[in-house]
Amino acid sequence: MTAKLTNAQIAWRAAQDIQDGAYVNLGIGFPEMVARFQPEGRQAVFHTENGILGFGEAPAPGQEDWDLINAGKKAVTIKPGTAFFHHADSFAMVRGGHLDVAILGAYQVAQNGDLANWSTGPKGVPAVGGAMDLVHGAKRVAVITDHVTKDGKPKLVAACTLPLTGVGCVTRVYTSLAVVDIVDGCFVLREKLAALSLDDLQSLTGAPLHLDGAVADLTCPEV
Amino acid sequence: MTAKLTNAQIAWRAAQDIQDGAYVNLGIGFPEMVARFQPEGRQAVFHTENGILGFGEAPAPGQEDWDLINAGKKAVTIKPGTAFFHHADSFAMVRGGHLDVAILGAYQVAQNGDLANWSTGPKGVPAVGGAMDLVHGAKRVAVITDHVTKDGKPKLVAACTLPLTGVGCVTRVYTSLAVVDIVDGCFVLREKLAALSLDDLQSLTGAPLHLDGAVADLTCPEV
Amino acid sequence: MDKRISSLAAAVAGIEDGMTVMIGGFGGSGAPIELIHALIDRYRATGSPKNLTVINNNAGNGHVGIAAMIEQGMVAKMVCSFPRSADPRVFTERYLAGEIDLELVPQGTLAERIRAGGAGIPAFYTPTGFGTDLAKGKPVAEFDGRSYVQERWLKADVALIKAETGDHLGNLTYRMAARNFAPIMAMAAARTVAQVSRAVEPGGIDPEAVVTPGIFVDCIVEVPNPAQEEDLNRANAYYPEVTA
Amino acid sequence: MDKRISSLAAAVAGIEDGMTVMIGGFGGSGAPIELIHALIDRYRATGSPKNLTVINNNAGNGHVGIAAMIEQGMVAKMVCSFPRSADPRVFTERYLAGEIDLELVPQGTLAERIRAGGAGIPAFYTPTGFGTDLAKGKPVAEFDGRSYVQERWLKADVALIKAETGDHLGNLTYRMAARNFAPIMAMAAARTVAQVSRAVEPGGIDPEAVVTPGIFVDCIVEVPNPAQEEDLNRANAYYPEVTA
Repeated sequence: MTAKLTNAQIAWRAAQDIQDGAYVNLGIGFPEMVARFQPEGRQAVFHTENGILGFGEAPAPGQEDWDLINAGKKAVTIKPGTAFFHHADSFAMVRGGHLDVAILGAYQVAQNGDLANWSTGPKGVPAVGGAMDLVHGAKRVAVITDHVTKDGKPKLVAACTLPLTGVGCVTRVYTSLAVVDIVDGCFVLREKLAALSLDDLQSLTGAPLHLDGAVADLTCPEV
Repeated sequence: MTAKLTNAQIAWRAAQDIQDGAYVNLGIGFPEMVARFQPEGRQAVFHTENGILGFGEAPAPGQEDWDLINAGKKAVTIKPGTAFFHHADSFAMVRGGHLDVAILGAYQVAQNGDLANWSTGPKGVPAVGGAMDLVHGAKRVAVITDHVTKDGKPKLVAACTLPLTGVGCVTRVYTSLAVVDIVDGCFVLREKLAALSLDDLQSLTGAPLHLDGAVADLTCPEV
Repeated sequence: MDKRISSLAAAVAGIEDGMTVMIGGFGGSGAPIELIHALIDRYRATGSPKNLTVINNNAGNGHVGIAAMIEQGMVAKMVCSFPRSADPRVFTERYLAGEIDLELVPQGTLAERIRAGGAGIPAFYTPTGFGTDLAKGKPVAEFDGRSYVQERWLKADVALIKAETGDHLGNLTYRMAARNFAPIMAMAAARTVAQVSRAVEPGGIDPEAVVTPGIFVDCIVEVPNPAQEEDLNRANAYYPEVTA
Repeated sequence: MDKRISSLAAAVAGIEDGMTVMIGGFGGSGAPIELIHALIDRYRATGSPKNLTVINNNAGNGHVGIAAMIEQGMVAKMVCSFPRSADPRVFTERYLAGEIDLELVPQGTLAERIRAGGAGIPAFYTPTGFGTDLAKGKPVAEFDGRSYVQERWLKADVALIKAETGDHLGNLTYRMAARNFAPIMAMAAARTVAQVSRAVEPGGIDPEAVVTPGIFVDCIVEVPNPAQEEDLNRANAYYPEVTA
């Protein structure tokens, strides 16, 4: 199989679509990596559910202030223009449609835009956090994910089998193999790795990939 | 007819029931006068709908700052401990049951606690302000009013005929002749001017005055 | 990112006929007089914007600010809680003549509807107004034995607000009770324009003291020493000025 | 009026068996560790309070704070959005053993339900959770062609929160992201107890910078240099201390 993109490269690709001045929420874990790859000359304003807008990078080890953390409980820093606010105001920003984009991880994304990213089933302790709010709040909800699960099963599916985070909310998926939009209940392929045939990509995808004009090569630098 | 209380005396009487540290909203106009008569040693914290808690008295003429006004658009002052907040937070205080008492004027109060104080009917321009919120928010809603209208009709009535401000919300009425509680859909007389007979008071009241124990003399200093 | 706009005219350029405009202020405190007057200037020069729906606690006072907008004939409808003032003649006459619509909303419900619009809450229940004429026709429901009225969110195309300090990212502070409706209107409008008495670099506002985070603000225009509506009315001002 | 209380023990004295307690904090930031530990002290001395319902974003971390309350057996139910942490063993084991109930609420819905409790809004509609397992059994409604879930307010008997500065009237400021749920919990509880790192005279807080006005606060207790939960957990702390 063709060499797939690394997580850093997927994050890099997602970062290219974030405009200067955009208000952005990055899901905890892998999506946080997107912040590293803002294109030269563009500066997004990052929002975290726990009440900070416009925070900066992680501090140097040993310099953490544990009152200054992101939603993943990792230490961040302030920058000129940072603002603090309480949780209801924070989710007013989310639910009220004020974020330009939210970038989240996924267990499954369905061709109708349904997202499953909070529960792998009834075992263990369920935990949802702010994901269900983000998917219905941000103007654009994008997913970054490996194209398939660890055991090779499609993560882009005809219909989610895992518990839903939100209904019909995802509009673009950045995977390790492709960039796929969700339009009118269909997966529309926008970019794929050049070395990967459409047939091979389709075989790794759980629902039909539609074409709408040319499919660009998905190219990422070594990052 | 017996000399009735002046407006200032009615306000004085209402002020005697406000505890130290109580959070109080005074309706615009006549009720604002209550603030003048806080008993020695007690200090209420006054709330105004437009976003100030713990404001002080009117400034000296010429010293007004028109960004520092009360709901009646009159200039006030700040004191140590004043806080400013926006309108949604201000009415969260009101609707959320955080005020200890609201003291309002009235056109009519019914024996079931219904209040009419915002509209005298379909003529002219209707204006409601914050009264409808206050009557359903404060822990205790009291009315101060002349006992009868200018043309001698009862303001304490069996049922309001004017448009309602709120349903079943008033629990005490301080009038120019008496102090009347509203209990289980009845007017219960607590105090009356000593020189006024119960029969005379009843004749000026639009619904039965019930007795529940002794009726005290309503006495007020010259203020 | 720099949200500064250099002229009042440019700041109000996006407001078109038929739009819904939230305007900050409680009486005169917080009224963005310069923004309103810039909008009047545009209307007088171009005939637009007109047929506006204006959301404000009041309905203007005297002959400046919102009263002047109404006097010019730019306003088709007011949504407010208290359309009375020291000198309410401009609104009163047009209202009684049937030339302007009024949606009267209890003040706390007005504030909560605006906040709901900004917070993505399409409807909520409030005890306010239950059993009164202002709740007529609205759905009611009982919770825990008490009756409530269902109210809908309010949103606007544009909000015009006045703030004290604003940084280039749109973070705002206010001055005393001039804060009133501005923070929630900033949340509820598709586009929020703030006139600020002082524009500062990012970092010029303590992150703890920001009242309106920049995400709710689209542009700021600096207006040092803004007019106070109350002072204008005490001086019997008219906008535009009446010439002899 | 002076809302200061001199001891942590007195500050938590009013919390009784079966009560609902909101506890501020997001992870460790804003966790009122000293108030929580004072409550644990009381439970160990008297056997009360127990069977508590605790509302917090999380469900404890390590063996201090809320985790220690759970470990002591004081908590019958958690209402939270994210009962996971670096070391969630205390909650996890009890939950999987069926010894503690969990009401899982999306984080923004949790915040809005608490704010609604404080603002006198018994129910509201949100898009969050529509079509998911967490909305099962809840009323749904359509507004303007979109589907929403009806959610109810959350209130508490007591809120325990951590603030930075508090004056004698109960006005509060916070420290950075330690603010999180504290301001809305202060609104939603019948009694709000705030530990403050610094108590000041009225006038010691700029009226523009007050985040929680005193009307929402019943008592403050000064705790200079409060413990940071994250630091305790990095030091593998237990409460009460494990003696050799």
